[in-house]
Amino acid sequence: MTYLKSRRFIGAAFTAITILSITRTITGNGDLTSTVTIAQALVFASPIALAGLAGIWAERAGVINIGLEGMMILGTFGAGWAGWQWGVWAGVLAGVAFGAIGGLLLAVAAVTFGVDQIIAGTAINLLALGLTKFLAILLFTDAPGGGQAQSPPIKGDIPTFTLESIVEPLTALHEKGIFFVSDLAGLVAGLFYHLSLLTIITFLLFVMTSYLLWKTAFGLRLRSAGENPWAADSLGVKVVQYKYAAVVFSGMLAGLGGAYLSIASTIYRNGNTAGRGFIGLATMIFGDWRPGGTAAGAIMFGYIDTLRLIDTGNQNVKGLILLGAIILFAIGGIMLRKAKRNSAIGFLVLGSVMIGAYFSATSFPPEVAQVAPYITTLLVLATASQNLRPPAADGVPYRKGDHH
Amino acid sequence: MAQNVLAVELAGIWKRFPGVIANSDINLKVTAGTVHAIVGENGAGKSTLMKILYGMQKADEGTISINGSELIFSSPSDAIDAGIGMVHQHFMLADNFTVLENIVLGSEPKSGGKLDFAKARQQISDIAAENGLAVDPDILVSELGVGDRQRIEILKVLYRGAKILILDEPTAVLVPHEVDELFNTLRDLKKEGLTVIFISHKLDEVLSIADEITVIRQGTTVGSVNPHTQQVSARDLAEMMVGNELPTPQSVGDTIRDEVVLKVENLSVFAKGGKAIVDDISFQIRAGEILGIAGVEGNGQAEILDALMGIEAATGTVHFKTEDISKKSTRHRRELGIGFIPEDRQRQALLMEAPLWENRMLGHQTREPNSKGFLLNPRGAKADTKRIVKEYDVRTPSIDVLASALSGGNQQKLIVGREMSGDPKLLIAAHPTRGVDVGAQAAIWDHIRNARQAGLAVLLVSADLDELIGLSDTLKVLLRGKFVADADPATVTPQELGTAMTGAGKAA
Amino acid sequence: GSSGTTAESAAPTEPAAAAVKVGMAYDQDGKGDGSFNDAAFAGLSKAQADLGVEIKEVNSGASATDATREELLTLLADGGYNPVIAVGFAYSTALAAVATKYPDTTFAIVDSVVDAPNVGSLIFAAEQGSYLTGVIAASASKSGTIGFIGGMEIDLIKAFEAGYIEGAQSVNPDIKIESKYMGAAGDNTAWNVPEKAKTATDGMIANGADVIYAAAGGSGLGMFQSVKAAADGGATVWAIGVDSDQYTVPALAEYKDIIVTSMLKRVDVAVYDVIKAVVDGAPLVGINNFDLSKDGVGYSTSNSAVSAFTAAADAAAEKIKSGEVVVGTTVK
Amino acid sequence: MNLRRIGTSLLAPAIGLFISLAATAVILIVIGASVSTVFSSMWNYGTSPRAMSLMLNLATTYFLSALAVSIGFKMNLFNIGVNGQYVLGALAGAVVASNLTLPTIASLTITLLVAMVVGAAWAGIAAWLKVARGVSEVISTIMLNFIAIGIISYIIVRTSVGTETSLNVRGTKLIPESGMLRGVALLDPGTPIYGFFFISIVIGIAYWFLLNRTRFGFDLRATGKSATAARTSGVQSNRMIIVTMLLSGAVAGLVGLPYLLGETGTYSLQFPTDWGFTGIAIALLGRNNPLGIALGAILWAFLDISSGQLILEGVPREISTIMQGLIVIVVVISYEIVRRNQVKSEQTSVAKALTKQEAKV
Ligand SMILES: Nc1ncnc2c1ncn2[C@@H]1O[C@H](COP(=O)(O)OP(=O)(O)OP(=O)(O)O)[C@@H](O)[C@H]1O
Ligand SMILES: Nc1ncnc2c1ncn2[C@@H]1O[C@H](COP(=O)(O)OP(=O)(O)OP(=O)(O)O)[C@@H](O)[C@H]1O
Ligand SMILES: [Mg+2]
Ligand SMILES: [Mg+2]
Repeated sequence: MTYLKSRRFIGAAFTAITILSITRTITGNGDLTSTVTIAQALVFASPIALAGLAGIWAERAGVINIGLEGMMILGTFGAGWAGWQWGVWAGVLAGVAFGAIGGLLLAVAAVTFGVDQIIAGTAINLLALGLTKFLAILLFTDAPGGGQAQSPPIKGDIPTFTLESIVEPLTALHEKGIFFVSDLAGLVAGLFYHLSLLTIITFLLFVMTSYLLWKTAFGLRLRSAGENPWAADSLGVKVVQYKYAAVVFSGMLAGLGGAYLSIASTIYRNGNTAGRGFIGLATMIFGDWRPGGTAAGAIMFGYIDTLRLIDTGNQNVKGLILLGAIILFAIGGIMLRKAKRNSAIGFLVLGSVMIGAYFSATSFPPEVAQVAPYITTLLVLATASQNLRPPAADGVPYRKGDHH
Repeated sequence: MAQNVLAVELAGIWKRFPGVIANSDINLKVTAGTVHAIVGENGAGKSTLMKILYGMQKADEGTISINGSELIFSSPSDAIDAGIGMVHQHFMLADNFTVLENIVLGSEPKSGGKLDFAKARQQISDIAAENGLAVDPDILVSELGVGDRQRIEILKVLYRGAKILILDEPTAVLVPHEVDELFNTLRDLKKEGLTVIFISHKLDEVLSIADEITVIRQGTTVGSVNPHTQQVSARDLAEMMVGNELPTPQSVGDTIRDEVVLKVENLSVFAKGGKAIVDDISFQIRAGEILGIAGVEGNGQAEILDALMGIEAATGTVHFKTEDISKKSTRHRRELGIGFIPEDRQRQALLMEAPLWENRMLGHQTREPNSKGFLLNPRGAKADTKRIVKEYDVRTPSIDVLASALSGGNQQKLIVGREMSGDPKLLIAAHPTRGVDVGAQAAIWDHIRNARQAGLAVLLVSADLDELIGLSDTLKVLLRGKFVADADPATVTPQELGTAMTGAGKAA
Repeated sequence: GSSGTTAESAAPTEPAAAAVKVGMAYDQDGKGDGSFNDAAFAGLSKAQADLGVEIKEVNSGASATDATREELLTLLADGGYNPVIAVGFAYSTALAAVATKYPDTTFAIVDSVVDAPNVGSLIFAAEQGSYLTGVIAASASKSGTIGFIGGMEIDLIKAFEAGYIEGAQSVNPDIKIESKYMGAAGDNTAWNVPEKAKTATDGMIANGADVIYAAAGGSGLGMFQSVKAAADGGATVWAIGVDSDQYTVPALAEYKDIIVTSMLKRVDVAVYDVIKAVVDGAPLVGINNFDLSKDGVGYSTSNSAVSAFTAAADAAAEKIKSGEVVVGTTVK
Repeated sequence: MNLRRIGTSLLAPAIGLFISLAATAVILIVIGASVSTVFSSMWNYGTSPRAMSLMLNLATTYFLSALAVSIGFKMNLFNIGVNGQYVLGALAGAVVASNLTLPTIASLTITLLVAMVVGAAWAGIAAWLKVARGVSEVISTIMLNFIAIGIISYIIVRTSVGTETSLNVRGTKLIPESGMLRGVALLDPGTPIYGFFFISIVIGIAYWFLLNRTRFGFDLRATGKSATAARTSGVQSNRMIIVTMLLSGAVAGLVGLPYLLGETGTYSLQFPTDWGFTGIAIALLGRNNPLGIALGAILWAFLDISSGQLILEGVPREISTIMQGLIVIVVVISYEIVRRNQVKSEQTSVAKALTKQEAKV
């Protein structure tokens, strides 16, 4: 099993790097696989990944968490406020604690009172937005360096690490532009360049989640609350407690994601989650409610965002277009082999359109890159939705003693 | 083990739900090392009582004693700790979990915080081997059939070391050889000293396996019999259950006309994996004819009905009169005059949170008196609902109450009344009198018989063999998606039919 | 009538001026952005201190409409506030409507033109100021590559970019200028994403840029962070601030060393002037173009590091004032 | 019976309102403001003719948005995408209207149709993804919102559609006065009530009629109450999903029009882009019932409008956002509690009535 899994993983990674490398070679755009790009993509990916992970926790226990955005907002605020008062680590803790309050609220509404979960989540989003703006005005308006809409700077820094011994030679190798080798070098170097301790924590949380949820009794029970809470209840599992634990922890993770954002910007600002809670939710679905896939989805968002922002002369967007085209062709090819003609034609046509666009335009407006992750998400879901397997009782209100 | 030790003693159990008393003063004594059956009508309160014994629900009054000591259960874990295990009427399995995960859930073997999969696998295969319950622990439950699922449920209980086993209608979904296997297992368990409490509606089964039988009627225990020492028949038990003599469904006279109303050729329905659930069957029904399908539940009855209604995809052809309706929508089929009483009334036939008169429209929303053209006609629907309530004796204070407020039997009466409205040409009915009390049952039979007289064709699926034999003009036996025998309702006995349903022999 | 816990206060020392009540309306979430809105507030505070006027600040809130902005201005005018100052071009339609209804009140609007006899339109030749920072950037750059970080990609900000580019090219025609906006027009998050501005600046620095100018509201912070990180890493890089003299902004104190200068858009001066004019009884109405000649725009010299480039910048300023150079507002 | 039902359905919002008012009072006390002054000045201001006119105008927008959301809710479809649908609809309406020189009626009809078609088409993508590809509409509509924002900025910034309508304001060309629907000054001479206010009343009635008096409405409600029962009754669920989403999108397409045609005459980059979320909240408050939605929209608009007065009192206007959030969360919880009790009490009363019946027999 694990052997198969690791082989599949290596295969997927190999394919991904090859496709990136082909694109990089054709476009001659080193940014696509450079150390800096990858390092930055991780920074952008982390808050989204944390939101996605938060989604996994709640939904694996059967509670849809559309309130992630609100919990993240609470997290950004908590981090900004406590970080300004007592330093960056207090900010992290406060972000987590504020997120937990959001989670608790969702648990009360959805688990205890059985309110429709999407409705409860929406209400939390509203409440979080109003509350943080209000508190910002109260607490930050007269603070030096703060304002009605932003906190004063967070004190202190999260340590970051650069493994010079790896980064330097690999970055040099990257600059040589050798097919595959240089790209791999850039990717690996990016993982050890300006790596924030919070990113490492994020990574560890993913590992911990995989382990806890899939390898321990605790995880089995928690997931049973999302698959068949009635069965779990009949075996003495305290379903409500597990749901509470999962949703509150979900809020903590979302809050941490928010804290990450505030800390990355050194301040809290109204609206600086910019919809990342929703994007996290999308990556969770994209990743089939599993940590690995969710992380991949988050990295995609981070990667595209990075390329857009470090772009010079709009060439990265062009690269992305070609990358997208190659991926579409690859999927189309797989579909053809699986004899899914209609889907295959769809992908090949789309791929051709993008190739056409690539060769006919010298540059693309930044809006293209701005919407690219969302379109990609839609495409992935359109391709894979039938194979995705949400927890069977996800979103179903559970009341002790009731049966379905 | 001494025969007189009481494994379970329930005394003076009361349980009230809003509007209904599920258990009233129940007293039950189960001797250790026996198979003790509990029988009673639908809704008599059997499952409720078992849930109380298993700690899933709390009794309002009464005491529970296990092996002589009085205990209070506030959750299933308490009951599990007391050595009680329960296999529920509806399977309690997580489909996306493996067999192993389902079995160990809640009592996982651990090594240092980690779930010890190796140990679990070992324990499960040991128990499985001991009891002849072969399963692959690493397969997903979603890939398993009902027989396997049942085995897993029993394994779950044994895995927890239960000494008292509650089985709530375990045989309802099993095919006969699976029933035999189950009974063999139960006998083995009994030999090992386990106590089994067994609920079933199949009285002959009960008589064959039980050492003692308790009858529950309307929430209270009305008596116990010992089939080893007392001479009791299934019919005797049934009469104890309902409290008076059973009415007999009997269709008199031949009303069959020449006109073929429904003609089905080579109908097949396939499961997701490609397995045929309904396997190439053909039949026809004429006007004025009632065709009964006998069979153990889960042999494809529900799928045939859904396919005929266009709810489930199927291959083969279906003709209504002369029209080929194989590709037609459900709505079209209904508009042709096909009435449908589905198996699962609450999920398929009712809007539980809508008033009765809106439920009157359901499935008939395109026709008079419920609508004119594109507009609804609430006044017409209300008037007609009142008619149904009167004619079918639906017990309700008003037609404005929500369907969920009615008892199951009354819900069923409303559905039957609705589906018999508007002069249907064909009625496709599953268990039309399930959960209906004796008086109403007779009334429903009368309605069906009268319509038959007027030329209604009926496809009848029922678990009640007397009903099936009594009403049908023609009988077919369904086993694993195929018709395996025909029976003549004039001569066949329920025993013979029952045997044929198991595939053991040909019916007369 | 109002009582409560507000920032309003009348200076008791100058009873004569106590009659003047200034209403100030910010857009969206209001002040605290460390640049534009805060500059307006600085002018207001100065007026409060120097002229003893009573002040009242309001903000339009998220998803404001012309109707709600109009109502806000109406409430101020109704409450006897005079002048009423609207900060931001989003108020233009609303202000036009209110100004006709209150002909006896003096209004002012920042960054837009409203044609009414009782409105002072305060517009700024940001392109001229940016031209000067472009001159400084090109002079300071050793690599021949400089950068520009914009907030939302709208015409107002594009004028900053245009002036910056022209100024830089006037020094070095071959200079390479990288520009990046944090969000498309309409994407309101563009002003609130310092972490993205940081990345964009990182990218520019990686591509050799050694002077970066940001006109990006709250996102500009990220530019300072990136430049600071690069400077800490040993590179010689400079940041150019915007609107206020960001070298002196307390919230940015930790970055002051790398802020060589800031393009000054003297909203504070304009606001003060408007208030003073009302206090003096000669309201400032009509179009007031705060350009170089009026010192409405300029660059800051509080960081002594800029002294090496002031000669070039001042020369350029003279050319603009004399009309020898006309700075465009659109990027060519 | 029915009176009781109405009573109980008013109970939940009443509880919600009360609790959130109480919580707000606590917050006010904490920040040291006078509770009675704040509430009374909110009330006094909110009931002035000018504020009421503004309130009705804003409520018109909210009403349409909530209606669009609730069409989906009625059959358990969560159209989170009203934002994207209305901005695109309003932009298309603005472009078309600004290029028309027709009599008002003709111009308005075309503008409305275009906005509805565009809104419906955008929602249609989500519908197709759900029906054909099994993609949850919750997630697809969220993605489509982000994409819509990108499209709008592209069109306004980079195509000839966008012009500078006044200094620094970029938007579509101004709509000629013949294409506008300004409204009438009913309450306050200076503040006309949008013409769209009256149109939305008609739409509300049409919505009620469609849902409660037509076969289509019955199918839709039946699907929402029980998808399996609806299917057995002959409702084609995929078709219902598509039609419902298109309908929801069409109404969503109208959301921006009251403001566009009553006020701005241009779709500019200042056009608010989050009325869809407001609509979700109001649909929840109004229990998907047009009358309830109308009341919810007015309440919401009241809080929005009177928050302007609040800042003059020195209280941050965001207190009204907090009140809105509190009201929503408390109301949905109390709706659930009330609903449960209602079902239980109905069952009990049926049982009681039956026992009595039997006793008589
Ligand atoms: N949770 C509940 N709430 C309200 N009423 C309930 C509940 N559970 C059971 N009932 C009612 O209590 C009565 C007894 O139900 P129970 O399930 O025990 O019957 P049963 O004898 O097991 O019937 P069957 O043979 O159909 O399984 C029924 O009227 C049932 O509707
Ligand atoms: N799961 C449940 N939750 C809540 N109420 C239930 C539940 N199941 C049944 N009931 C209620 O219990 C009551 C009895 O239902 P049941 O279906 O057992 O009727 P019944 O005893 O079969 O009636 P009849 O005499 O018509 O056959 C009804 O009021 C029903 O609404
Ligand atoms: Mg039962
Ligand atoms: Mg019953």
